[in-house]
Amino acid sequence: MEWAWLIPVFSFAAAPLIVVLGRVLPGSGSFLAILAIAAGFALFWWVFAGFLGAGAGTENCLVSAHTGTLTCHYQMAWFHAGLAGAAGSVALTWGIIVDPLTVAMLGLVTFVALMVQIYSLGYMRGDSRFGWYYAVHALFAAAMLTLVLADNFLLLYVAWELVGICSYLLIGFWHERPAAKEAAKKAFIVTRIGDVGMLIGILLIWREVGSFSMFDAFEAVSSGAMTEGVTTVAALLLFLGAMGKSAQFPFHVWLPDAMEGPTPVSALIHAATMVVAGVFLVARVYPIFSAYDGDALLVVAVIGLITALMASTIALVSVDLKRILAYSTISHLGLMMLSLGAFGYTAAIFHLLAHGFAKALLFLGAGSVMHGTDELDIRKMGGLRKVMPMTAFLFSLGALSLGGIPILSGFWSKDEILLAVNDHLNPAFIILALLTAFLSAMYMARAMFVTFFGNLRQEMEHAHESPASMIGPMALLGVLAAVFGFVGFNWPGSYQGIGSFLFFHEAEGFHFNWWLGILSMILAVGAFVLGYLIYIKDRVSLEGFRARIGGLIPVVENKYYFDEAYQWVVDRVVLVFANFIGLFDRIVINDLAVNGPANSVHRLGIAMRLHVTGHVYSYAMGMVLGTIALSIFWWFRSVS
Amino acid sequence: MSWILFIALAVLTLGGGLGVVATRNVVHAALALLLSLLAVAGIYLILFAEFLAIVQVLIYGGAITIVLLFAIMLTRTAEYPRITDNRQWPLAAVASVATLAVLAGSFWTKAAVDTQPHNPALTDLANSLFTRWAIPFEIASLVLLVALIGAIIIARESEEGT
Amino acid sequence: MPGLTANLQLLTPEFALAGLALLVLAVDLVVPQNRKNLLGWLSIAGLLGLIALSLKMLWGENETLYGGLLAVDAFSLFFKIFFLGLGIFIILSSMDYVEKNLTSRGEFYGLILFSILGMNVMAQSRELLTAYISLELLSFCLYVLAAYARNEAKSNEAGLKYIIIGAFSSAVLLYGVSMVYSTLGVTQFASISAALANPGDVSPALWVGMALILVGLGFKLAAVPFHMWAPDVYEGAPFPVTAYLAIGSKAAAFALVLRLFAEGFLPAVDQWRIVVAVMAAITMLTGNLVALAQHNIKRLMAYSSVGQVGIILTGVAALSADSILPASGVMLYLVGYSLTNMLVFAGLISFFNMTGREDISAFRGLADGQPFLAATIAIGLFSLGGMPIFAGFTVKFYLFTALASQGLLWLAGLAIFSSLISLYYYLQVIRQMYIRPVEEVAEAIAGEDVYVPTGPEVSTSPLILIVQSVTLVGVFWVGVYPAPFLTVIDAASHAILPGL
Amino acid sequence: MENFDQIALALIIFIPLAGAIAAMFMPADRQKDVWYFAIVVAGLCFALSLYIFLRYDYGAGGFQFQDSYKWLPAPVDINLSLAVDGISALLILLNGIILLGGVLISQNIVYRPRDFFVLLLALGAGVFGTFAVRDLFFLFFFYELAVLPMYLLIGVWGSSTDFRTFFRAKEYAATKLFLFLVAGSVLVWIGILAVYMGAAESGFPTFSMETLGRLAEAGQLSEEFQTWVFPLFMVGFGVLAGMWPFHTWSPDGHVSAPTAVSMLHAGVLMKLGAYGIIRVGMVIVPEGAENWMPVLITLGTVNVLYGAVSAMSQTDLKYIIGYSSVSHMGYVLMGIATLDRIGVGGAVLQMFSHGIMTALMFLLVGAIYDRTHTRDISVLKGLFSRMGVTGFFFAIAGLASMGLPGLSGFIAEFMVFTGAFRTYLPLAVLAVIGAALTAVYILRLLALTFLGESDARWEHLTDASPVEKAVGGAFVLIMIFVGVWPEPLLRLINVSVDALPGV
Amino acid sequence: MVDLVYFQLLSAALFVIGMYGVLARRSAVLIVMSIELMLNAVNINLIAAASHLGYRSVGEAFTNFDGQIIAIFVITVAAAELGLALAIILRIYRNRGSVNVDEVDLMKW
Repeated sequence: MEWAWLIPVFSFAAAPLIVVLGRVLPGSGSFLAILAIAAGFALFWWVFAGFLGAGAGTENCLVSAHTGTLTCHYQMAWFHAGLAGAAGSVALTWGIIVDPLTVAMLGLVTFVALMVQIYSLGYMRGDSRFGWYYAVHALFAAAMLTLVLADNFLLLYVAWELVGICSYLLIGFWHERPAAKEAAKKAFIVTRIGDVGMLIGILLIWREVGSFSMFDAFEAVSSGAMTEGVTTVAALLLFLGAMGKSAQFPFHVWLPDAMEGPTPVSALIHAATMVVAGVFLVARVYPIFSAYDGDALLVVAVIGLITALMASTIALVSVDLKRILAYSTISHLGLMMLSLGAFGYTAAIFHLLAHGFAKALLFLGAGSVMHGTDELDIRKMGGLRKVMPMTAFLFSLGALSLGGIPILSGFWSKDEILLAVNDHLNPAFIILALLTAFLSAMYMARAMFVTFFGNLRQEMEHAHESPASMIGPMALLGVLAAVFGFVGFNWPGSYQGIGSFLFFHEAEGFHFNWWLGILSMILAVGAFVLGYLIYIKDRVSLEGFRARIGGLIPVVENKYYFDEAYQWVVDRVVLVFANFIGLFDRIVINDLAVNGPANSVHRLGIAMRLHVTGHVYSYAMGMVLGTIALSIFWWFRSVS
Repeated sequence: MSWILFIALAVLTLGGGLGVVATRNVVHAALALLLSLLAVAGIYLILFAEFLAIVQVLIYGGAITIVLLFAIMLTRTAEYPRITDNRQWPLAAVASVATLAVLAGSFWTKAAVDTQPHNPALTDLANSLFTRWAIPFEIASLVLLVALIGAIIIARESEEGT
Repeated sequence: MPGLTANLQLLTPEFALAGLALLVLAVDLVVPQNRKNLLGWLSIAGLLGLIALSLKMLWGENETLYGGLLAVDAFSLFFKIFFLGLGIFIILSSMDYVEKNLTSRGEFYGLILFSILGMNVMAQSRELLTAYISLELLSFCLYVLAAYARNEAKSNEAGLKYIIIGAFSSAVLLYGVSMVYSTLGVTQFASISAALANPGDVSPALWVGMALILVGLGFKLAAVPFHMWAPDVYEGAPFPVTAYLAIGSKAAAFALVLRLFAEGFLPAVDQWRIVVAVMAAITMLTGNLVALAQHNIKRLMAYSSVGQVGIILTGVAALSADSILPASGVMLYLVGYSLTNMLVFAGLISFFNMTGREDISAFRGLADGQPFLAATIAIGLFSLGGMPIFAGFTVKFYLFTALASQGLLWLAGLAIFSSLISLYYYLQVIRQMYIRPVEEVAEAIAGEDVYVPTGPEVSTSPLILIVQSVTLVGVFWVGVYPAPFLTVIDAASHAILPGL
Repeated sequence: MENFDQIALALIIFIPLAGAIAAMFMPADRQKDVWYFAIVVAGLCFALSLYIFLRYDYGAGGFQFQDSYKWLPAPVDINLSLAVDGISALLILLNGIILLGGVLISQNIVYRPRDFFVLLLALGAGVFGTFAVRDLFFLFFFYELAVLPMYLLIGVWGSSTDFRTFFRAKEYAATKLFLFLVAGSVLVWIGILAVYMGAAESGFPTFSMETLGRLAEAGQLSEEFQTWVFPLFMVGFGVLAGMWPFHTWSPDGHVSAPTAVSMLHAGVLMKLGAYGIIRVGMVIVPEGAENWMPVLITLGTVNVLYGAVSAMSQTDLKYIIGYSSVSHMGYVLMGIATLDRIGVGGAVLQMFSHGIMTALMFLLVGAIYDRTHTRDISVLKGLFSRMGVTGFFFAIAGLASMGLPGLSGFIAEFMVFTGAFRTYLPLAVLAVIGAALTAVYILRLLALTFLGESDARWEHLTDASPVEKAVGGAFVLIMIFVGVWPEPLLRLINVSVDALPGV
Repeated sequence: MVDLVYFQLLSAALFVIGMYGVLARRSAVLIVMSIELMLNAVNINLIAAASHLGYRSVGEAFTNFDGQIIAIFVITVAAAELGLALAIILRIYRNRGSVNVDEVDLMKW
């Protein structure tokens, strides 16, 4: 288990090797990345097994007082800020935590990354920057794994930024396309805004605690060394970072645009791993969020709910397959936040995992579609199941799972969230949450039916099924999307459900609220049936509905004008201000404040030269006046 | 007695001086200068500095005035009448009065009173000049030499190649 | 009078110098027109001999001659060597110029030698009349030298302005001397000092007299407001004479000022410090500000030297009875300033010999055509601006340290600030020489458009090269390791400040 | 070895100086020979600087490699005392690296190459000297010596820039830079004299920084005195550090300077200012420093924000980097002003980090300019496809500049923030926000210049030359090394920062 | 007896008159004459002081008449100065046909 740190190191090592040796290695060195992550995946199992076998007595492990779970902690000196041992200095460490949350995330990340990288072998074949793609992929995997392992805020932040930059690089992978270039920039800058908040939060905690260790921070919170106000502010600042990475309202705008990157990237980074980092962060520092009755958590819940609702409505009207999935991702991330906000720690992580597998599958499916058809506009698709049956099957599986069709994993995890919301929050939340669940089933149904069912269009007949290197990973993910939900149950015997493994403070068994379960089931199934009727059979017409809410449709189709608003701020405020400062620097500071005095001195010189008139008697006059002044001055100086 | 003499000579001295700076005719100015210089020689006599008085008459009254008159004649032009005073003369007058005030004031503030004029013997003077003041004396002679050479270099007609 | 002529042999260098000058004038009569350079070489040989003689005879002497008229001490020895050396440099750098541009070439060297004699005696004199008469010897030589190019209107004008203002100022100076004499009855510095020991009893006439003496010296120094002749005379005078005026006459005046203030006026330092300080401040600001607006290199150097004089005057203002720092600072500054100015002027003279031009824009592109010449001028100007590794920096630092040690920080600040201003116009010259538009650089690289002097000479003459090389080494030496100079200078300071 | 340690500092000043003098006597037209010679000299300097850096015993701390030469006897009593602490050792290393880099990439100087290298080496000597001396006179001497060559280097070998709205002649930039820096040194000089005066009043007229430091420690310099002297140092050195509102020489100067000079200038020279504030301001007038730090940190914060916002509106590559230097030097000033051991340490690390980073950027801009003859980012497009390595290096430098973890800038900025959070919370928050602004202009620059479809005009472009690749690659490696494992640098910094009074 | 101070006042007055001449006249010859007046003022002062102060010598073995000696030097120098100045004036007159200092302003500023 103490070797868990090796998991990211494999990939860290792979990245520069690919960059440097890419040109001489077969396959541009892609196998290095895959080997690295495969080794990581293998090691994950070993770590997992070790962790299951460990107990409070194991060296470096203890049952944390702050989370209630078994936590193993390993660290190594990194650098000293300030002289070691002197007051006010701090030693930074490379440190890892192995606890259930980390283990779960390790599994998710290594597995999905492995799948996606294998998939990419087929998808990215022939790209001119194939090696670079894998290098960044490897770097991303490494950073993401570091992120989930980090035991201190600084290391976490380091990894946090690194995944951000990898995201930037991969979104802008095809930077020749202006859209990709812009999307990459936007993604980075928007998330960066959140990161600033997070960094401020981290530094605020440091100011209070004098350490970057999460454990010290938890200790300070629980001991009351960090007062309620500071704790809440710090939590909210950290949440800003989480909002940026997890594309929460109002920072969600970057994620749909991020679909300009290669689709496997979307699957890995913008569906399964990086975007859930925000959720992970909140879960990781849950002791801070939940302290003092969780004032901060209410904000988390509200933001999560708004995000979930808003994104699901946009997903309903979007016509780009990947964008539908992107908004779906935003919506589900909102749900996870909502769950965390509702003290549904276990549910949130459970959903995180389930959603991760399913959404990765969906994206890979979309990638497969794109690979086969070079098209992403669902209006131009239909009946693709006839030409790409495996893709259709697997995509549908994922869609149904995320839509919440019972016994597929999405159903169980979503149900847990609804339960937590029902138990801990105002009834208004549960109603809106159920609405979101319905909408999410609805847009999944739309995406699935419109794309794969119905009549195959003429222009799509040439489409072909993807190669095995793509289908294989999808199939594996499909299996998980289908059955992963079962890990949530109490199985007869010693296994008490995922709640016994992943929990905050107290282990929870598997609950199932029958009325809620049935209600959500009805909503999900109903949504799919409705979708079938609308999009395939044309039995139900939306015209009437559209007419009634007519005014809202363009608003939703335009994504609530967020992009426009931001663009306005950038163009009219930021750039105008920047230009103003630029001009100010040149005109006021340079021309007036610097050249001005210089020119004045010069002009003074030109004016003063006039005193040398060229007439000898005026020279004499100067001397006489000087003489008088000097005599009087000297004389009176001697008197006083 | 000495007061009467003093006042008379002072009037002549200053009158001559004013003549130099005020007259429009340059030859008159030279004559006024001569008057003033001779009156100064008289002053020296009141002070019992006979040797100096003689020197004054010989050098100033003789040599210098003659040189000046030569110069005036050599440079005699029609312009003399119109180049008397320049534009800054009012300011010059003010400055001069101010200077006078400063100088006179400084003399007057702590004036030595009841002092008796005294005359050194000419031999003492000569003795001192050629022993104690030998070096300045020799340098003064070099000054004269330099002035001589300079005047020649500058004033002589240019012959190309010399 | 016993003892008056006892140590007359201590004045051998002066007598020898006068003899040398007369010899040169005499030999001039027999030397053919085209060989007048021989006189220059004769003068140089004589001066070298005199340096050796002075060092041998006078090292370590500390005597007063003629009842307090002349001093033979480390101070006068220091300046003696200084002036003799300067004479060599001036003669070396003027020989080509004289041959080309002047008539009456033989007398030129004679006059230079006489003026050196004047300067030497100025540095030695301990009495007002001796000081005055030697000052006149120097001045007369300079009047003649300034007007030497007698067929050039500018030179005539320079001579006229110089002699009128010079005579006027010497009248003022003499009136000051007469006031001092009429108050105290003596003119020895030491007696003035004794009388000032009790400043309360002193008649105002003495103060005014001292002020008038300062006016006369201020004229010699070209301190504001007695400086206005300087730019005109510098511009009109033949080029080597300009150099001589900028260096020699200033240094000599400062030698006199230093001794007069240190040996004569020092007890009343509290009375005049502020006066001199204000004069210094006005001088350096005026000089440097007006220099900004100049287009003629000689006028620029004139105003620059006015500015430099202001800075040196700060050292005089800081003279103190309990520290030799200010006096040493002034002397070190004079050394650095003279070496640097000599370096610059040697370059400028050489440039003038090549092109016959003295407007600053004529220097355009010089660095490409005459790299060494441009480099020496640039180094000199940077040094004048007070940049390090060159003499200018070190001597300024030393002088300002002296100011700070006397609590005159404000004056030091002002001086530093005015050096900043001066840097600007020095840069303008350097810019003309070095900086060319990008397109021209491209042409220069391509081998086209290389600067070619338009005048008769195309390269620096060996004579000036000697001056440049020696002063260049000196500029670096003072800039990097002034300690040997300071040993001598400190001894000189001790000579005029015997209480330390 | 002991003996060699003694003269190591003297050597590192003397070698480039002697090199400069020797180069003067080389034939003017043998461009390659001069270049090789300069490489040898710079290489020696680099080796020495590395030696000093590695030999510095961080366990012992304090001033090492001590050596002293009599220069002037009493009463002024100036000695050329040499010694380095960790901060100086680090900055000497920085100068060694950048000097070598700058010389290496100057192979295409064909106009008066000899003079160029003479001046460049003299500049290097000045910088080495400033970092190595322990006497105010020599500190100032070398400080000015480092400034002196800049005028000619920029004026003669620089380039004028014609913008659509205004024109910047190189002589304007050179003159402004030079006069500005000398104006700053005017204040420093007055400050030095004031300190001398103050020390003289306490009976110890000296320029020895060690003695002065002890005097300050013993309370011999009154607080009132220190309070009016410190701003002289703060503003005087601050000018060279690009402190707002005295920064305006810096972008113009960078823009006009030839590549190697930009590198040295932004990379090392601006650090002299910050170093001066630490070494002179904080040590000799510590109480004054304490009283003035709120002002300094405010100005530093303004620097950060103002530089970043100004950079956003620029269209010239070098102007962007120039303003980014202004912004980054703001962190240095802030770090110093925290008077916190982490903050000051961060400031020193930032000096190193920014030095390498900005030198790399200027190197790359120079490479681009050499090939395209423009630096206008609205004209340059899609260079990445033609100049992959250049773009890659530029991206790394840009990322370092925006404080991306894993690169040196992050650790430094992070430490500055850490220190500032403890002392000046609101300003620290503003500075963190300023760090985000960096991302805006860097990404804008990268997007416009490197990304996107390649312009047909740039078809013929070649990628970085082997030398440029080597130097750039080395700089990149240094940035990554420091970003990942800063401890080798920090342990020198920590021990020396700890010894500063007031921290 | 006339006290020393009255001679001093006389000399001051003459000095100032000469000074006015230098300041106000335009002819170079007249300016030179004015300077001669100033030098005479100096001499009056010196000789008056020498005569009156003869008995008050400061620590000297012999009677103090240095003033007279100085005056001799002054007269010498004055004569030399006059000669040289007039030579220059003549030269200018020859080259330019004028002795008006107003017109001798080729160089200014």
